[in-house]
Amino acid sequence: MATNQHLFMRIIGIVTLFFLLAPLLLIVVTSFGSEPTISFPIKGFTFSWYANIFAQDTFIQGFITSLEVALLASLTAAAAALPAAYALTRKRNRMNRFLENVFLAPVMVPEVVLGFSLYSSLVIYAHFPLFISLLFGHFLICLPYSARLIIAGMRQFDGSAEEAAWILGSSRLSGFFKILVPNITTSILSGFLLSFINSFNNIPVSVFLSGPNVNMLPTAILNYLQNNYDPTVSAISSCLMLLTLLFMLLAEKKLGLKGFVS
Amino acid sequence: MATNQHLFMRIIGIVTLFFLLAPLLLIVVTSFGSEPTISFPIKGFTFSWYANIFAQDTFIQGFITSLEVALLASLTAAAAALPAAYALTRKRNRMNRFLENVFLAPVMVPEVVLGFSLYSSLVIYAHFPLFISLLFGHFLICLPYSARLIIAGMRQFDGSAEEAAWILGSSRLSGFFKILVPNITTSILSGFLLSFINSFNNIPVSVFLSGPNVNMLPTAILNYLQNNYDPTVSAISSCLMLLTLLFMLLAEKKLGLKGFVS
Amino acid sequence: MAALDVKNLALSYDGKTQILNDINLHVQDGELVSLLGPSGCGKTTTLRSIAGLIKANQGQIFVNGKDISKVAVYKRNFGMVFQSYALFPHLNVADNVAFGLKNKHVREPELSKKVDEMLDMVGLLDYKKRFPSELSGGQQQRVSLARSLVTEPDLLFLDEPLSNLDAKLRVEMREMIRAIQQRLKLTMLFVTHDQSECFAISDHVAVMNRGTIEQFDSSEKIYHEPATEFVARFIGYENFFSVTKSLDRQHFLLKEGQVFKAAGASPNSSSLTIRPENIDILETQPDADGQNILPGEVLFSTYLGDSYRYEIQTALGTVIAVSSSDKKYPAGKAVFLDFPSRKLLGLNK
Amino acid sequence: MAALDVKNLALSYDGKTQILNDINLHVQDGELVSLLGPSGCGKTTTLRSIAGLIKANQGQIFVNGKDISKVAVYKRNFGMVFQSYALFPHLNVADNVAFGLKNKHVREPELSKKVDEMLDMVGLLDYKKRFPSELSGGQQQRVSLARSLVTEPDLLFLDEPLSNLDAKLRVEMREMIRAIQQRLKLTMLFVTHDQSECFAISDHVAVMNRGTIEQFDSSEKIYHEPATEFVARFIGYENFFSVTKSLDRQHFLLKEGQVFKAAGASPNSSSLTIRPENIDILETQPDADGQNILPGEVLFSTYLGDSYRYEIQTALGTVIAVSSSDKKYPAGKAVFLDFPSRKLLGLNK
Amino acid sequence: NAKGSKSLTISTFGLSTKQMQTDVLTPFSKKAGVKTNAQFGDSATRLTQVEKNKNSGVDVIELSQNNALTANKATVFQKLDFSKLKNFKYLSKSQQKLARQTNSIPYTINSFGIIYDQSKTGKITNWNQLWSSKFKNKLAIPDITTTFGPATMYVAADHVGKSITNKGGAAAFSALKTLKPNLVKTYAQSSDLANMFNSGQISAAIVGDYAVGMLQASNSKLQYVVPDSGTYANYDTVSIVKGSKNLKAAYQYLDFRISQSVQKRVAKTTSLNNAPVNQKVKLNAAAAKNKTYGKVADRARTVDFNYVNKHLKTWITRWNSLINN
Ligand SMILES: Nc1ncnc2c1ncn2[C@@H]1O[C@H](COP(=O)(O)OP(=O)(O)OP(=O)(O)O)[C@@H](O)[C@H]1O
Ligand SMILES: Nc1ncnc2c1ncn2[C@@H]1O[C@H](COP(=O)(O)OP(=O)(O)OP(=O)(O)O)[C@@H](O)[C@H]1O
Ligand SMILES: [Mg+2]
Ligand SMILES: [Mg+2]
Repeated sequence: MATNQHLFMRIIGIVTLFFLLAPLLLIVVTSFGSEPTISFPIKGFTFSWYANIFAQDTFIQGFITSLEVALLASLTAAAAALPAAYALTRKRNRMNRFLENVFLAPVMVPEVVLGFSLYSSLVIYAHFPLFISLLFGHFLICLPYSARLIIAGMRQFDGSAEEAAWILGSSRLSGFFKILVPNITTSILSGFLLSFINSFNNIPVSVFLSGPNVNMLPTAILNYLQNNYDPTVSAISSCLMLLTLLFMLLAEKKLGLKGFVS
Repeated sequence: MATNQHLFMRIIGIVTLFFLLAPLLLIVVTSFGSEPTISFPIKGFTFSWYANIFAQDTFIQGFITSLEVALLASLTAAAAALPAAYALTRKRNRMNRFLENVFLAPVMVPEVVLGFSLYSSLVIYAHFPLFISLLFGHFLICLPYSARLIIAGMRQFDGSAEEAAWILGSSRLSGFFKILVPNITTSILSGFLLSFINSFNNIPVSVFLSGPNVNMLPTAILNYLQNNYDPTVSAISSCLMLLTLLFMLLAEKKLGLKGFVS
Repeated sequence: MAALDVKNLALSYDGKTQILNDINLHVQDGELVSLLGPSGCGKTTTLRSIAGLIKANQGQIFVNGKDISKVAVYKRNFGMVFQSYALFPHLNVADNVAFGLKNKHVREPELSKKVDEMLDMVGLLDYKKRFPSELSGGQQQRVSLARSLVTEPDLLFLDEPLSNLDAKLRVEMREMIRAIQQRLKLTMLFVTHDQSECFAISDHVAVMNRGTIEQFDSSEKIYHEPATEFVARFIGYENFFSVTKSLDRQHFLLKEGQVFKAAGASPNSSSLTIRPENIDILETQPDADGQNILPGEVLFSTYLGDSYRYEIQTALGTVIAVSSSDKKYPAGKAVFLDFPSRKLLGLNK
Repeated sequence: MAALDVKNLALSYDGKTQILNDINLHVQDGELVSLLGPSGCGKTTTLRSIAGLIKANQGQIFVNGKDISKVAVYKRNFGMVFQSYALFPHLNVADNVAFGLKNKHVREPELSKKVDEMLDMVGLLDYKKRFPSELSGGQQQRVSLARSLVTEPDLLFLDEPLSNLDAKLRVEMREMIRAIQQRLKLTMLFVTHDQSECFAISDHVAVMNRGTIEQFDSSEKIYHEPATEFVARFIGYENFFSVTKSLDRQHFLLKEGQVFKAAGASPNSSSLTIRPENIDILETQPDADGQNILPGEVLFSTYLGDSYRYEIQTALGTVIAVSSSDKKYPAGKAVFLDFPSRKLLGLNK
Repeated sequence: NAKGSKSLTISTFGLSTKQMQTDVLTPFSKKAGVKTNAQFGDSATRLTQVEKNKNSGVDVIELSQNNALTANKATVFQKLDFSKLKNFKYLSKSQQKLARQTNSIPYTINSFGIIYDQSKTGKITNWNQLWSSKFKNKLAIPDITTTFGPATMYVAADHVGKSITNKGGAAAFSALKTLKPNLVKTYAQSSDLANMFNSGQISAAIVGDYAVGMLQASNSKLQYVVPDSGTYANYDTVSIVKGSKNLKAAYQYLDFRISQSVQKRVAKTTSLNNAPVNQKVKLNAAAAKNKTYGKVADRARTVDFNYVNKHLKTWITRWNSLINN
């Protein structure tokens, strides 16, 4: 039923989308500008900023480290959030509702302070390796994202399918993985993506949890921007976008095959 | 059925919770330490760092600005995400799945670069007021969180209740607000909270979008930490935690009254 | 208040399998029409496409002569009981029922009065404050029914609205529905799989089969004169005998060689059929002319409460007969079956 | 393989309203027992608490004499058809049905063979690859049924497993269930609101009312000798006459002054009851002794397909009678009602 | 965190990581035959890390002058044996004094001046001009927490002709108060400045010389001047972290950093654009442009970071309440 109101919703959707895409487009466009400073509109056209990315060791190295950390942190966060969310949602009482909110709390602490506290307790006091501590910090900031999404997903899923699985001989654990998890993949994936991206972009937590050979991409870019503001940063952003796009298309192809409506 | 496996899940849940809470506790503890640098374990006990918070104008002012920006940005993001998510989820086709992923994309761009591009395009090129541009930047980083959660929530909600509402004389819009929205409040609230907290903590986007009267709390804390590392930052974090806790309890009391299981 | 015309409705969910195939229906103002048909034949789909919840690939729908395909669902003033209830999970029973009234701007105290009256009718007045998740299956179904009736829609679709109710309540509810329908002259489309319910309540019945309407007639006509073997089977004829040729206006030579007299069958009938409950089971051969009498042997019996159902081996194959439960014939018992000539129906499709 | 004993089961969802009240049940190995009762009386709750899906506040459950309250649900080897189907939305029909078999480590090719066989039995072999959301209501219900039967559980709970199927399919399915049950000697607890289904399939029937079992007996016993007015009403007795006193072993003085002869009623019966279909409607007063004959006037009739249902005004109040549809009496028509003495039942509760 | 004796970990600024790598670290690696690891980042953050974490693994650290002072006070640094540094003698007397005071070797010098758009402001030659009402809402100055923040306080005190060390810098604040109407922003990133010039938000700013090249590249109308009345210098220094497992290579690095060839190489604008401190290095006019070199270096006075650090905390607070409100 393409009523007017549906149209209205679509229009808001499209406007929102435009707002989202416009800055991205802007970044892509400026990455080709020939002037030595980012400017819009661009006057000339060049690929040289893309070449310059590869001259910046810290970008390449930072990208790898950031990717590693973000992947590991968001994966472990998703893995920890799943059972925790399950324990919380199976019974809906005051205690659980409260604990659920706790899952969100750590990020209410300014992340810089969190990073610094981890630095002074884990690295300095407990002599943990830096990389492990960094991972832990990112794990902590990822957890709420995964937990929230998974909790929301589990809430909405009708529990009787799980009951049916138990009766058909599935243990709690196997019912969990065979029935609940496949039905909330949207939530799990979204949680993973959100926490991945949050970790990948995060600066505050990593500020102190850095050291020799532990360079993160966003910090590297921030440093670079303090002294240069040529379009290299636009170029690297465009590359990341392209990467994301490719990844999304790939995932779409793989996951798109499953024909079910979740 | 308190089977062993359920116990196993609960244990993982509790361990996860412990990991989440330990750093928080650490911060609270260190905020009372009498030494002039954050250290753990603490040797003496003092309240003076709490007093010092109020001597730091940038903290107070930054808190207000950050709160304002985070509130406005996450509210507008939730408001924009709702119809957009709706437009996307009502039909489940390739195009919509793709667009859905686009909603996540902007944050794949290093947020520093996003902030910088907004600065050079909005503030410099288009002469937008700084505060508006800052808000827009934060809106952009909030949007994916709200959108993802709301999309996940809408996916899980059985559409037939909405159909029933239409047949009972609700327009699309009114069915949307009276049926769909109340049933996905968990998702909407979670999305709002996540984006609020993400915005409240964000540094990269605001780095360039700052100005004479625009100070953000995390930046202020970071600056402070570079010159002092006394427990004032722990103290302010503890205050924020307390505030969150109070807010949660209040919300719990208000919302807890609604006895429905969503 | 509403006459419904459905013209050449056709629909496919996936563009490949045709689910609805040229559906035509005419429901007069204030009439109750039932859709009857096997599971999966397209009843729900038909209702949903008339209501505007799914878009048909073809065809038109007229209400009072006006094509409504451009009218938004919410402006149609229809009602519906969904097969899956589709209650609002976040609203309690009273609010679920009040929902449609509020949309029609009915105000307190009338609102509460109407809701309470309706809840009373479906026996759920004490459950006003409960949420759907705290109700039993049948209670949920009644909420759904109450919710659709209370708004007194021009056109009401009921998709198996009584399937989860016990026999007594079913009768009560169907009588309530019928009474409201007749009092307010509502037009209704009713889907049910319970035939006594269907015949008790309907002015006309449409029997569906694989997305087409096989027969659309008054209840009596459908019951007594099914047009096709499909319809006959569906409404309870279980014994079918192929006719080799008709001997005269009333006598038919069967494939197996027997001759049956069928009083009302047309001469070009290709088969004869009879309901199990219309076959009389006799213990001894009657003295009469012996016409339409067949010896047989009881194979198997099932207790149905008020009757027994028998499978009986005869020269015409296995015959199903139902007889009152006053007497039970054991398996192996030799009996004689009497096929009353008035009850034997002729079919030619 | 499994005898079930339920002892003093009591349950409350909210700690206030008692939903189940001292439920006792004994189901023998290989027996099929039906739970019959009005909507909301606690049938589903009973099944769920026996299956271990909700914890009872009180009582014990024994399977083959062993208390199973400590046994995890998944180790009980039970089966269940949920009233709401509870299909796995992310699995197609075949995978839904295969789920339980896989848990029992049944391997290919046996797995596919069993699944296909079962799907064939419920008539859904062509729908193997469909997802639940792409099925009609009745098709979903059959998937749920197939899923529960295919694992051949020791104890199977069926919660209105046929409610969304048409009459013909219902009979087929219930015969299939009964056949499987008898072949494999499965123990089953069956919830239904369809009484002919209940009597056709059950060895014993438990009639529930507000969380208690009112009567637990063989089908025949329940049908012919309901113990209480509640049970009688529930299984279709609609006419109740208060007895003032019994005159002798067979004759009863009714409140309104009439004397009825009831052949089988006990002398201390406090009321007499009769099914509508057991009352004979006569157009003229019979010449016989006139015993149990009552004049009346037709108020209202309903067509039921094979019969008409009449409300008839008499000196004993409104009497409900059902008679075959061969002849229809118009409203206003004066008739005589014959209450066969053998069909009049005495109740003393 | 035991590093093999064949590697040296250097903690340094993250501004031009590529040039640092190619023009300093890699050549050093080759020359000394040790592997180098680098940590890049803010001076203050890195200081915090080495100060608090005895196991940071950092051997050599490059910091800003006042951070070096703080670090030395906190005994983070290895006490230097200057005799091991062949090139130490090529430093100026005041630089040698600074080195002895702080156990760190200054390896480059910066100073600050005024950058402005002459088409809008006319010629500027004097710090005091910034106080003119012509600049109302047209001026940006460094934030107190940045490298040249304290130096800006000095300039302010000079404006009212009083010593900064008088009454805890009261003079500077009174001067800042009169400057306030002119201020658009106190900036933390020099790239902000470029944007503000380009958007016409400002027409003049106080800026460190290291950012001038970049600013002029983005806006060819910009002029840079170091007023004749003088400027204030700020050094970047390199020190050995106490506990370094590889002292030999560390000393080698320090010496290498102030060697003539390296100082000349990194002075190029295409390199780190570091003004040399080694007095034997001679720059041509192009390379000397916008550097604290020659006459400018002669005019550069030092900031007393001992005094500054003692007062910085209260200054920041006063600064924020005065300017950022
Ligand atoms: N989750 C719940 N919370 C509170 N009350 C409930 C809940 N579930 C069911 N009830 C109540 O318990 C009673 C018994 O419910 P149950 O589902 O067992 O009935 P039932 O006999 O299966 O009925 P039906 O034939 O309608 O399915 C009902 O009155 C119902 O309202
Ligand atoms: N979303 C869908 N996608 C594909 N096929 C569908 C979908 N919904 C229903 N069908 C198919 O369309 C046919 C008609 O379905 P419909 O629900 O109209 O049947 P029905 O007559 O209501 O059956 P029942 O009595 O079992 O409810 C069925 O074969 C069903 O499998
Ligand atoms: Mg249907
Ligand atoms: Mg039930």
